[in-house]
Amino acid sequence: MDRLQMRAMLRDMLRARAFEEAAAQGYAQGQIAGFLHLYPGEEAVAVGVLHAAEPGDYVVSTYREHVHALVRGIPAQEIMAELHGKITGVSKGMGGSMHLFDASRRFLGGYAIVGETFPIALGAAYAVAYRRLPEAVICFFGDGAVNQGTFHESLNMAALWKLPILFVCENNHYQIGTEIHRHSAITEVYKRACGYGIPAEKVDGMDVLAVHAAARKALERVRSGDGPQFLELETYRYRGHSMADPASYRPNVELNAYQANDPIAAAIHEAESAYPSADAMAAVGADCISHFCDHCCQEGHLDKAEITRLRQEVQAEVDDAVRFAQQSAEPDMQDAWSVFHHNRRYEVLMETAP
Amino acid sequence: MDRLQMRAMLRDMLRARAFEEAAAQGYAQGQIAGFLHLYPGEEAVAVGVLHAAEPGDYVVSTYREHVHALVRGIPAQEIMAELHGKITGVSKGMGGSMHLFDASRRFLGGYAIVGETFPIALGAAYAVAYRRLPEAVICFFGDGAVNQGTFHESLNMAALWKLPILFVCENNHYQIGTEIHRHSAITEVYKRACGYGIPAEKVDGMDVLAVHAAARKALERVRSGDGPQFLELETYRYRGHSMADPASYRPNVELNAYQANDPIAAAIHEAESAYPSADAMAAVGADCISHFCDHCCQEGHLDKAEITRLRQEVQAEVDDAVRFAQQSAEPDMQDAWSVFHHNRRYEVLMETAP
Amino acid sequence: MSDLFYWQSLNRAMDAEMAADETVITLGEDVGLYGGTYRVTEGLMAKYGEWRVRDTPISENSFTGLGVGAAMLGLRPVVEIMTINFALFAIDAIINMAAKIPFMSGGQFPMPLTIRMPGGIARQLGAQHSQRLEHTLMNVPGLRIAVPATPQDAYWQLRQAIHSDDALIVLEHELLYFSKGDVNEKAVAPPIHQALLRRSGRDVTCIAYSRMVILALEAAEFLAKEGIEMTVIDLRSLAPIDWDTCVQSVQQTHHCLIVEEDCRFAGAGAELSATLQERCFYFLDRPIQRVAGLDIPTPFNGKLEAASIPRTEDIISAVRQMLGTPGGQS
Amino acid sequence: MSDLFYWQSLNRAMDAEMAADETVITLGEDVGLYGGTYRVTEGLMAKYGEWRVRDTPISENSFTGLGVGAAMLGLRPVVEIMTINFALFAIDAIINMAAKIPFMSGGQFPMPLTIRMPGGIARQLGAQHSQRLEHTLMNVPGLRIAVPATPQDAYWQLRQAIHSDDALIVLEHELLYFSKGDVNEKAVAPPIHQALLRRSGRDVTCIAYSRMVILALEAAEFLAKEGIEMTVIDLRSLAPIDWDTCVQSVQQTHHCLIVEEDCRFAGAGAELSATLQERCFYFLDRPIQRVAGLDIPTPFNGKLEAASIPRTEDIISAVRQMLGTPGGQS
Ligand SMILES: Cc1ncc(C[n+]2csc(CCOP(=O)(O)OP(=O)(O)O)c2C)c(N)n1
Ligand SMILES: Cc1ncc(C[n+]2csc(CCOP(=O)(O)OP(=O)(O)O)c2C)c(N)n1
Ligand SMILES: [Mg+2]
Ligand SMILES: [Mg+2]
Repeated sequence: MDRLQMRAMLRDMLRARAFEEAAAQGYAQGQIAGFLHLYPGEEAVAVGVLHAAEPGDYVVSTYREHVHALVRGIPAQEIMAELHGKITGVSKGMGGSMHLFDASRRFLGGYAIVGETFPIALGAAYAVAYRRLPEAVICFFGDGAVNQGTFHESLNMAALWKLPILFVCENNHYQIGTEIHRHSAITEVYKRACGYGIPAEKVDGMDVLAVHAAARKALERVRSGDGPQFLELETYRYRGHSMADPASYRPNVELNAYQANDPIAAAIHEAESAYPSADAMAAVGADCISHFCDHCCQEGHLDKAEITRLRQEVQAEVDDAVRFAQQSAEPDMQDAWSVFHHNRRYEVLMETAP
Repeated sequence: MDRLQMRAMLRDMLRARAFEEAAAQGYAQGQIAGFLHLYPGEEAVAVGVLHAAEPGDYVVSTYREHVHALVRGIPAQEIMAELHGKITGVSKGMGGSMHLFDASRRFLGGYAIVGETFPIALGAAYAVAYRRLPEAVICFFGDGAVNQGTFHESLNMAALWKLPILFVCENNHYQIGTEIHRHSAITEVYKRACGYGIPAEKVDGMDVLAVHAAARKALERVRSGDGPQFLELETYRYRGHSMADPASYRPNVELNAYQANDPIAAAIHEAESAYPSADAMAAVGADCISHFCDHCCQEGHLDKAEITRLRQEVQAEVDDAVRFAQQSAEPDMQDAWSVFHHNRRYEVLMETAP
Repeated sequence: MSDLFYWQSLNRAMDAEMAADETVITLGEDVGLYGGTYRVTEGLMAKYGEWRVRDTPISENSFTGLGVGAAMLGLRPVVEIMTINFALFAIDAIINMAAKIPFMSGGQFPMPLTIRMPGGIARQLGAQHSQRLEHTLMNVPGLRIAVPATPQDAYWQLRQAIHSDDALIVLEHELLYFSKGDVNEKAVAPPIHQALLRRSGRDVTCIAYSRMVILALEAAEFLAKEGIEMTVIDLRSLAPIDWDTCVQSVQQTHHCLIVEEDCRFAGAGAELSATLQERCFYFLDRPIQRVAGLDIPTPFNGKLEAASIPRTEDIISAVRQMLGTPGGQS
Repeated sequence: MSDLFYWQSLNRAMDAEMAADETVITLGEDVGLYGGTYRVTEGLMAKYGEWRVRDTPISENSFTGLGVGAAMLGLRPVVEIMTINFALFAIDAIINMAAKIPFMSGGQFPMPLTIRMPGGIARQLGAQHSQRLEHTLMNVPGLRIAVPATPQDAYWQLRQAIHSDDALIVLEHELLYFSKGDVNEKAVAPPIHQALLRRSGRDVTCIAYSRMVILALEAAEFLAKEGIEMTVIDLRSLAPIDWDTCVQSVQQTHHCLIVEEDCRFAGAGAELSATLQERCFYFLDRPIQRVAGLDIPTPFNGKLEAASIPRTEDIISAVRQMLGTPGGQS
């Protein structure tokens, strides 16, 4: 991996963090409403995977998808405007935080119903396979989503017909407040793939380089017609499930351990049972981003000054996005109706078709 | 296994075959309507498993459930009457062939929507586990049913909470006209259980003794609190999927091979691709029943004369059931309404409950 | 012009569309090798291959969702759900995905998806195999629903459905597959949502759809002998509904009877009645009446099953009663 | 008598039933350790243990079906579906299992199952999180549906639901959980399906349910200042519907307005309107009107979302229009 690529990945991780923190602020100020599911802590996953993607690949995501959208190349302005429900938003203010779509960037949407990403990815991959194109469909989902029936149904069909899908499980160990060992009989998610004969691997989702390497290899296989591949990426979200969730079900020490990217997290966790209060969510310490910063500096790819510049750059971009969103107009009911009727061509439905 | 038990199992296999052939005849004569899914060929499965069941165990089945009901102890009269839609039927003529229920025999029903048996079994097992009773729930389903989302969801919960369920897959290799290698990425169904850590085993479903031994062992584990167990029983249906199905999608040679219980069936099948017409379904040759008859005679448990007597006995029972069904009254609309309102106690719903 | 079974005309419509447009594919349980439970896809796999005619596992939710995802990439999938009863597993894909994605995406993704499914009460299939889901689907903005009653409409409307860039449900009826009728494959089709007058009469307007149209026509024939002239409107579409055709007729006859196989309580007829009383109130001589299915799970027994849905006699006596009873206090 | 939030009264009802009867259990996503998304099950796991308060995986179809199976063995499960939007995955368990098994089994298996779910439009949750499914559930014989609008009814009706041997759905409303009201835990409850007059007036009958009752009462207050006296009926139950209460009122006021949050087309109001015009036709001075949700997927933008469902002003102007317009040709 060359210097430029590393720099680009770090930059995207910083953008992601800055974007989400700005969104949280917008929510706290009442500028953004609805459910807001943030990504801090998990940046290495989206950045690692999507930097391995080609423009010809498709992306399907969940309600926790701002960062996937951002890294995929949708302008921060358009995402932020969508969060604000503005007409300049990527979904014209009709979709909102959980429903970012961008046809031109092959971003097939954020889905708010857990388990929907699987059949959408299946259908997209079916279309790709039917056309015999060397394109992959990247399907993101959480550890909680794998217990939905569609996971099973879709993995079976994907394997049966060798469809070009990279399944990416963002295993942050929680289904809202329910920890993985309380929702899944088998907690090593990648082992679920064995029931379909899909090659699967578990990778450290806090290490962006490891994620990137695994994703690149898997995507190459997918695009070359080897059928679906499965990656489990172990990660952690620093915030509550959504802005409405104080995350009081998680031990303080668990959070701190992940924030320090501490390898003994699991061990500590076993020994810990107290459920501390919300203020446990305070300032973020060392994490996947700091870790990668350090790595880049150590390897001599970047220096502290450049990282500071990067931070300033991305902050400016995000500030601009917020300004843009705030200043944009709201859609009116006429806009809503015209979006709704956009594709409804009644006249076509009169044609004879001899 | 003692002589009496062997005799009882053989007797039930013969009853099962005779019952189903009588049902087919009733259908051909227009006395029975609707979908009719018959069991000939698969008798060793129901008989082997249910002879290992205790009266305290529960049974959940599919639309192909006449034989499960019969072996479970529901009188042939009441089953046959239900197939005829009569008020004397086990479900009072309201359920029909696909919906046999018998609360007193813990027969929790036949379900016509593929995949429903799993959650029903899950709920029954949850109730048993909550009450800490040494009872098992036996859940029957086909090879096609394992691709329904509920299979996956229910197996996960069953394993997670160690519920007392014996999952029994009747693998007859077909989902109506779609052969297993065209509907499942993994055709060894028992391997699906590994995704949940459920102990699983494949057994020859044409060999009633093998089925019985495996089921007894598995049920003991289930009742003693070891959590769910999984059996895949390889078998074959001689007739079409339902009476409406000529089964023209199956090669003649495949049918014949299974009818002769021929171990080289699979090998022949690979080499065969012609799809013969409906007359391929003609007279049944040697099969799981003949096989078991021979075995009983060879071991000296029974002789030909006794088998002939058994055949006569069961034929008499089935003839009587048909007569009973034909002579029974039909329900009238008043019966339907009173069944419908049976459990609706409006007055209770006014109570205060201090 | 040819005399075809309803299933054959659907089969021809599929064939015509698949021949004309490579983006049309079809999938569902046993649609390929087996040729479809009701033969609608017969012969297509041999002709178009298995990537265009795909046999699926029993995974309704995901293969319907597959249709949604494929439609987002520009294919025009025709998903066959073997019977409407199994659509209960696919309802999230239909309601939350197919119907909402075009809107939620701000109009970026059209949804050229067709979902075909036979429904209605056939013969003694029991309560679980006798669903009618029109009410559920009608309440979902973003879906259109075609309900062909004749082989000609089956042919036209399926082709139009495949051309539609909206998610479109074609509700077939299990008892109509083996009904026969003339099909002109060259004729110009009326708009997919246009209701058609199958018979005109001055005394009462009967509005029906799918199989109930056949019964309404039988009743009209019978009533004519008594001197009662009944208009029979075949709705052909449940979403949108061609209100103008209905309103015009009711304004002329001053009497309206709605016939549906669906359960009466909150069935499709409820919407028809509610809107027509809004629009025709001052023209009506009598309240709008519904002849509908009983509010009971379908009994297996054949006689009870038949009694649980409208029969021709029920229509006849409802009309007689409507026209015969004195007008009350108004 | 105490002043409780709606969620608290549901929590008390759960606690009372669980304390009184060991067969009552509850399950759903995050009902245990987390205490329920809307706090309805708060504290119950600590008190009753995890076999009675069970956190489930995200597997709506199967854990709802689990409730069905457990009810067949005599438990009285209360299934919480986190929000009604996820019930689309569980619809087979609800419609094809819970509603039909008691009948299909010839009456052998009662179904003492309660399914609780919050629904309706909250605040900017987007189209997929803004379902209203009442129409779908109403059309299913074998289900009853309670729609409490007040903390007192929430308390009463949830307890009654748990006592019911029929499958009973309690539709809560996301925006009502933090509404407050007096709850008398000792008072005798009216029958679960009885409609209640929340206000009496001679000029017009307004029929509403769930959150729309609150808006109707606001509108009535406002209209009273203009001299228009409006009766407000809180239906409380959508299946069965207490027709007598509705009919009696409409016979007195000669005007009927139905208010629902559901989409207008084939929504719950359609059934109300259709049956009431049948029963009250000769008493009505004007057609029955519906104030209802727009037939569009719910837009995310806050203003558009608000505009897509009835507001108090919409009710007021519908009443004004109904009473003000001359009577047309009749
Ligand atoms: C079908 C469905 N059930 C429940 C929910 C509510 N819900 C939203 S997110 C979530 C947890 C999902 O956990 P996971 O898949 O691990 O993703 P994460 O939020 O951790 O990224 C739940 C239960 C939903 N949106 N859809
Ligand atoms: C949800 C659902 N989808 C489709 C069907 C139609 N159907 C009935 S039986 C069947 C095949 C089931 O195959 P399998 O599970 O192997 O059982 P078998 O009939 O071979 O015993 C199908 C597709 C159904 N009843 N339910
Ligand atoms: Mg998670
Ligand atoms: Mg099979």
